[in-house]
Amino acid sequence: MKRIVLLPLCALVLFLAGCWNNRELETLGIAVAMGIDKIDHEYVVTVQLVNPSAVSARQSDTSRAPIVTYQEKGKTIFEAIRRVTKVAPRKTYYPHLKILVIGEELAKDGFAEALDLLSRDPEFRNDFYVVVAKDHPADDVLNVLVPVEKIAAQNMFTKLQTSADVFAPTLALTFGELIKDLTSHGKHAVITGIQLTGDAKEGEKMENLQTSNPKVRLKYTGIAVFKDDKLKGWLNEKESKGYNYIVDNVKSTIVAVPCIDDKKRFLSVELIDADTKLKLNTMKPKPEMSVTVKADANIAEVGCAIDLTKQATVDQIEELAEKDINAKIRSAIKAAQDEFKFDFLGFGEVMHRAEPGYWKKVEKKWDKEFVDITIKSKVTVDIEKLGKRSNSFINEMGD
Amino acid sequence: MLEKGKISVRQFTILVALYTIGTAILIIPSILAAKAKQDAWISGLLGLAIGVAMVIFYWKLSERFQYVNLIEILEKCFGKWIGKSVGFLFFVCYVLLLATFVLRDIGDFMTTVMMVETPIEAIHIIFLIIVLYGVKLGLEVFTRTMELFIPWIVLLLVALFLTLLPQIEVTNILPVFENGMKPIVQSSFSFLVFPFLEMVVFLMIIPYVNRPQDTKKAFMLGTIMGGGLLIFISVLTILVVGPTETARSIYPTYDLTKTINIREFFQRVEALMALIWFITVFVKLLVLTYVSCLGIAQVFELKEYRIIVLPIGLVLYVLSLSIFPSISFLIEFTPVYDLYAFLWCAVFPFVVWLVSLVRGGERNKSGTARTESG
Amino acid sequence: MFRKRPNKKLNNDQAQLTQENSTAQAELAQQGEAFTPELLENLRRIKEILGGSSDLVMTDFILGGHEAALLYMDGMVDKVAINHFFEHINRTPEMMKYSNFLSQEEEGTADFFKLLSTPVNRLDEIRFFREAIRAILAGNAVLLVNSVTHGLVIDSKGHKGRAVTESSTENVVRGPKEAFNENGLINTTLIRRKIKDPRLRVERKVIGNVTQTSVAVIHIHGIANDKLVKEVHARLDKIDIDGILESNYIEEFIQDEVYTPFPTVFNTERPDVVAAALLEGRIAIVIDGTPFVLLVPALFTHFFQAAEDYYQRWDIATLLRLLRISAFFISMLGPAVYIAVINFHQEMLPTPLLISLAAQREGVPFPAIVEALIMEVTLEILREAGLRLPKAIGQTVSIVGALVIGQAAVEAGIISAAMVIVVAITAISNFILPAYNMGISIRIIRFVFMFLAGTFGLYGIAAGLFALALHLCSIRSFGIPYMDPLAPFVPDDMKDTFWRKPIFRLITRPRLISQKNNQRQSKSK
Amino acid sequence: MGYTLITLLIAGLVLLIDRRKLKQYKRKRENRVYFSIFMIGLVMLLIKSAGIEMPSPLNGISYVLKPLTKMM
Repeated sequence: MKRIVLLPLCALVLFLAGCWNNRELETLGIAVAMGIDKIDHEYVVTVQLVNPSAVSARQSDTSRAPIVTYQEKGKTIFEAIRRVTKVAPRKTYYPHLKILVIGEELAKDGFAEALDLLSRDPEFRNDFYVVVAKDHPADDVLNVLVPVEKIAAQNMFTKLQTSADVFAPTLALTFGELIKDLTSHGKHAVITGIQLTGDAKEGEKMENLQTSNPKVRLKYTGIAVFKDDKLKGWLNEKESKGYNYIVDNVKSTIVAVPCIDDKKRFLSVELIDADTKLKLNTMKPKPEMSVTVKADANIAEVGCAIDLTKQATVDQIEELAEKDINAKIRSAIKAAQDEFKFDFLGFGEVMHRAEPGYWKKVEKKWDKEFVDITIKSKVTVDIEKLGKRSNSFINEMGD
Repeated sequence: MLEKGKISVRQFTILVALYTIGTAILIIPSILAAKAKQDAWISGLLGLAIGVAMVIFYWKLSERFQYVNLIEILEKCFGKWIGKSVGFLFFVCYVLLLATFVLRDIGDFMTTVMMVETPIEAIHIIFLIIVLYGVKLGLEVFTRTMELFIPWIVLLLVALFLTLLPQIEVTNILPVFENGMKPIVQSSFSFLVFPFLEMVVFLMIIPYVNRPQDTKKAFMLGTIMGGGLLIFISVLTILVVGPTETARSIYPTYDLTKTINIREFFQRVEALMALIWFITVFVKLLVLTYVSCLGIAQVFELKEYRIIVLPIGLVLYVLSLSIFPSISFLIEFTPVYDLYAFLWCAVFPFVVWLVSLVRGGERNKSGTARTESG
Repeated sequence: MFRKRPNKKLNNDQAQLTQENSTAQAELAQQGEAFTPELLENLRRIKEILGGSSDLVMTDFILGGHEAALLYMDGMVDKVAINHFFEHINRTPEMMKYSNFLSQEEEGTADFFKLLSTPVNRLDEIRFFREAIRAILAGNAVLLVNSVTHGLVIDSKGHKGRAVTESSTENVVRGPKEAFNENGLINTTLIRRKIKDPRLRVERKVIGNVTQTSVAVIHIHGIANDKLVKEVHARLDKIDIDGILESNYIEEFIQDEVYTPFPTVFNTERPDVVAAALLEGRIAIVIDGTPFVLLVPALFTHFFQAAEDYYQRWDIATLLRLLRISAFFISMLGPAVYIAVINFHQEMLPTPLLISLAAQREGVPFPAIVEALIMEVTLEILREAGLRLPKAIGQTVSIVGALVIGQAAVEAGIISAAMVIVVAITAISNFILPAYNMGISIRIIRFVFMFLAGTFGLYGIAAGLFALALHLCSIRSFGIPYMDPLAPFVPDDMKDTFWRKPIFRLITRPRLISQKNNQRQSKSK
Repeated sequence: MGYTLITLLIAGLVLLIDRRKLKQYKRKRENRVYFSIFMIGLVMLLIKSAGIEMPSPLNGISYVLKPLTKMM
């Protein structure tokens, strides 16, 4: 009988003692975005916390800001993060981190040392996006209040995802992928940049939430190129797109091509699916590599009078689109080989897989080798559908 | 006989398969990828092949002695006293030690990635209580329980595979044979030692299968199923996470499940997936604890093994807390351990085999009548 | 962890009890004596044994020139049968011929029997007081004649009972509606009406020193495993108790394992369920005085099979089975998983859900586990209250109570809305299970899991599940592993567990239960 | 201190659970083996709970086998 009494007793003891990992929901400060800057050899960490009662769908309290940011300094990231607890009302909780913003200054100095904590600590996952703040420190970016998606980080997260999916000059790069790039010898890292328009101070105010045309906005611009972990420069939109074509990151995008007869008017071709293959063509006498893009497309918009019912027209459009894409790819390759003079396009990995023996010899000095390699590019675009009209109504309008 | 229960051949297969997967599933990708990198699958297959050969050897050893258990084999080989002492050493220095490692593995895992603030003691106590309860219930009951677990493991693994399918990057396992054979062989040795040589403990369980002569196929099948699964998981990890990250990760499979993300909806399920290795680690620890209790009880000729389950659990608990100070110690110790395990699991049975060959010659002369009394 | 029940100790207690009661012993001794030739003495003795009970009726009359008396218990006999008996002796002119049947006793008695037996119900000859008392108490009438040391028992049992009505605990949409009632005889008849086979065996025994309850063990000879039948009899014979009022009295005596929350004996009030079980080779125990019939062995999967599974098409039945099994898990783990996730593994939640839950928890003063306990206990109270109250009020109380209290608690900020949802789903899932006693087991286990989850999160739940699995595999029902056919895995018997194959595919009987005569139907192409 | 208490509690619990089994085997070999293993466990547990670092058996193994490992 004694045992029957004893078992629940033990359970009770365990229960009373065991609250080690027990964290009640309302005691968590849910961190959704984090920014890292470096000022005078000290890291400055900015953490964006959600204010649940201001965000929740049912009993949302619109008078309060949906997000709060806290900032602290420290010799290491962890020290800074722990210092945040001094100012934050609740213990910050990181698994729901959506986005990590790296300040431009830190990016120029090299940010690798700052990232170890994020890959080591079990509280951090590796599926949040990483972006670089262009022309601003990271904390300015995190302080902006944005409409529609109340949580700024969620806004940035979704925006990056959609633009990467349907427009393609940006790059939705998760932390895990970034680490993979940083450790690869055959590819240098690139990170999308985020930029602030307007006055950073204005963005912190609730008014920014209450207008239909907010004065301060966040927008993604171009791609930052890193050598190892140091920011070396920015790609413009054309090069960024070219980069995405090369690394097979394009899911869907728009190619605007000039009308065949009328160079001033344009028509849009919507790429539905683009598939890129990087290949090593030959090793002798010199290594030669190639980029092959195969894309399926639809006609999305026609801004001039052309006869779409003729196969020849479509062929011409295909050719123009191919040319346009090719130009972008060339510009990206040119940027890599001539401007930056190192390989952020991943040709090194192709070489690694194709010629492991040769790779062993050049691994250490690949960037030098890369500059002299001939890279061919070939693009094929197949236009299959015209949307729900054949010729545009523009054709019928008298001149 | 200390154990009166009998298990079926099918249950034996399941036991072997789950035992192979246990704990290994958590860390094997990083062990395989550490040296062999993207060629992990080759060293995996190599390790599996040698592993199956070893398993057949263990079975032959058991067959040679008419399927009596390990202690009786040793007694027949070396005589009563030497046999018993060697057996005692084997159970204390190898099986019990292995059990402490397994227990510590689950504790370390929990306190490293899932419940950081929980004291490791609490984790160990909870796990041990259930394991000891299982050991007390006996072989028959806990093998039946294993059968209950199988569908869950299959379900979770299929879910794991399907959800990771979109993230596979085939280029991750290229190029093949980049660094030649040497690292592949080195990795496969670790792989051989880690799950396959540990099969030696089944020498204590084969006697309790209802048709021991049929266990050869079951033993091999279980090993191949378990080993195949480990290779599959390793390849999957390398395909999704990449060889370098896999090698650097302490719990690569957990990292693997962390990457599951289907349309932002089905994600963050690693805690559920952790159930797979809870189950397999549970099975492994159960078998090891059971075997050490049975072995020690037999060495001392006790009437039943159940009586010493709790004190052995106590020893296990203390040892598991003080066996090594940190993970770094463990990582450094691994090559030594490989050798140590190799001595116990490969060299030791081989010596037994040799001795039995020498003595077996005599036995044949004196006729079959003496075989039973040995 | 769970000890076998201390059978011996219980029996000792019983023996002690009877020893103390020495007067009762003396009476018992008296009951063992044979009738005397003196009618008056016999009547006096019977009256004495029955303590002059006022419901004992003694009718004096002259039979063949001798004083005779008919004894019966008022209210327990069928008056029609008694009247019939009197009419019969009055109407028989031959009666006079036998006026001196007592002179040659042996022969005479035989004739006496012949004479009386023709039109009346079954007659038994008795010699001892004990037999007379038992007969009277069972509702029969006893005929005693002066200077005859034999008595006659006239079967006149018949008291008002409930008619065969619709089942109140196991309803079906399609299927037979009749249910057992309190009369054991009718119950066995209901079963025999379904199985018209000479191999259906009904063995009666009387259990209960005081209540003298009649218990019938029913099996189909040749289908049920003989060893199992013997085992059932052996366990029933071991029972030594004063009274059996309900089948649970027997259930607790014959179950294999006492320290387990899981039922190892099945009970039902539907004859069709019993018939189906008998056809599978199981054994039924019908107890007089209760509509609930016991079925053994009862395995884990049996508690998820409803009668209607076999009266609906197989695909529907399969779907319902799966639904039931998921409901089983929800009901057992629902609040536990919720607690584990929101207290330990917040990272598992999608961000918007996490934020919404956090906003709801804002201002709730209790930790989640306490919150869950409050809600669960309230719910259990409401449920019990609903059961005990008259039907019409009962339902209102539970619904109104749940709604009003839930709503008010959320409004007052004591409980978060999500917790109300979780607890409500858990409770409803519990109702889906066809077996009420399994539902209770789950309710008990649910609380254990809640504690585990509150202490160790999902790790605690996993540990609890392992212990549960070990425990489930360790118990047996009449020697058959409880988890059969899942563990040990019998692939052929999976046809009627998680899914139900079409009936023409259910060719064999469960292997471990009926070990011979395994074929149920010929294998049609 | 609290740690030592918990240790003793665990040990007591073990004894309590095994009480019946131990009574069953009065002063036999079973009891001797039981208590020797139990004492080893208890002593180690007490040492550990007192905060004294125990030498890990692995160090011994390392010491013996390290040279061999290097050779391989």
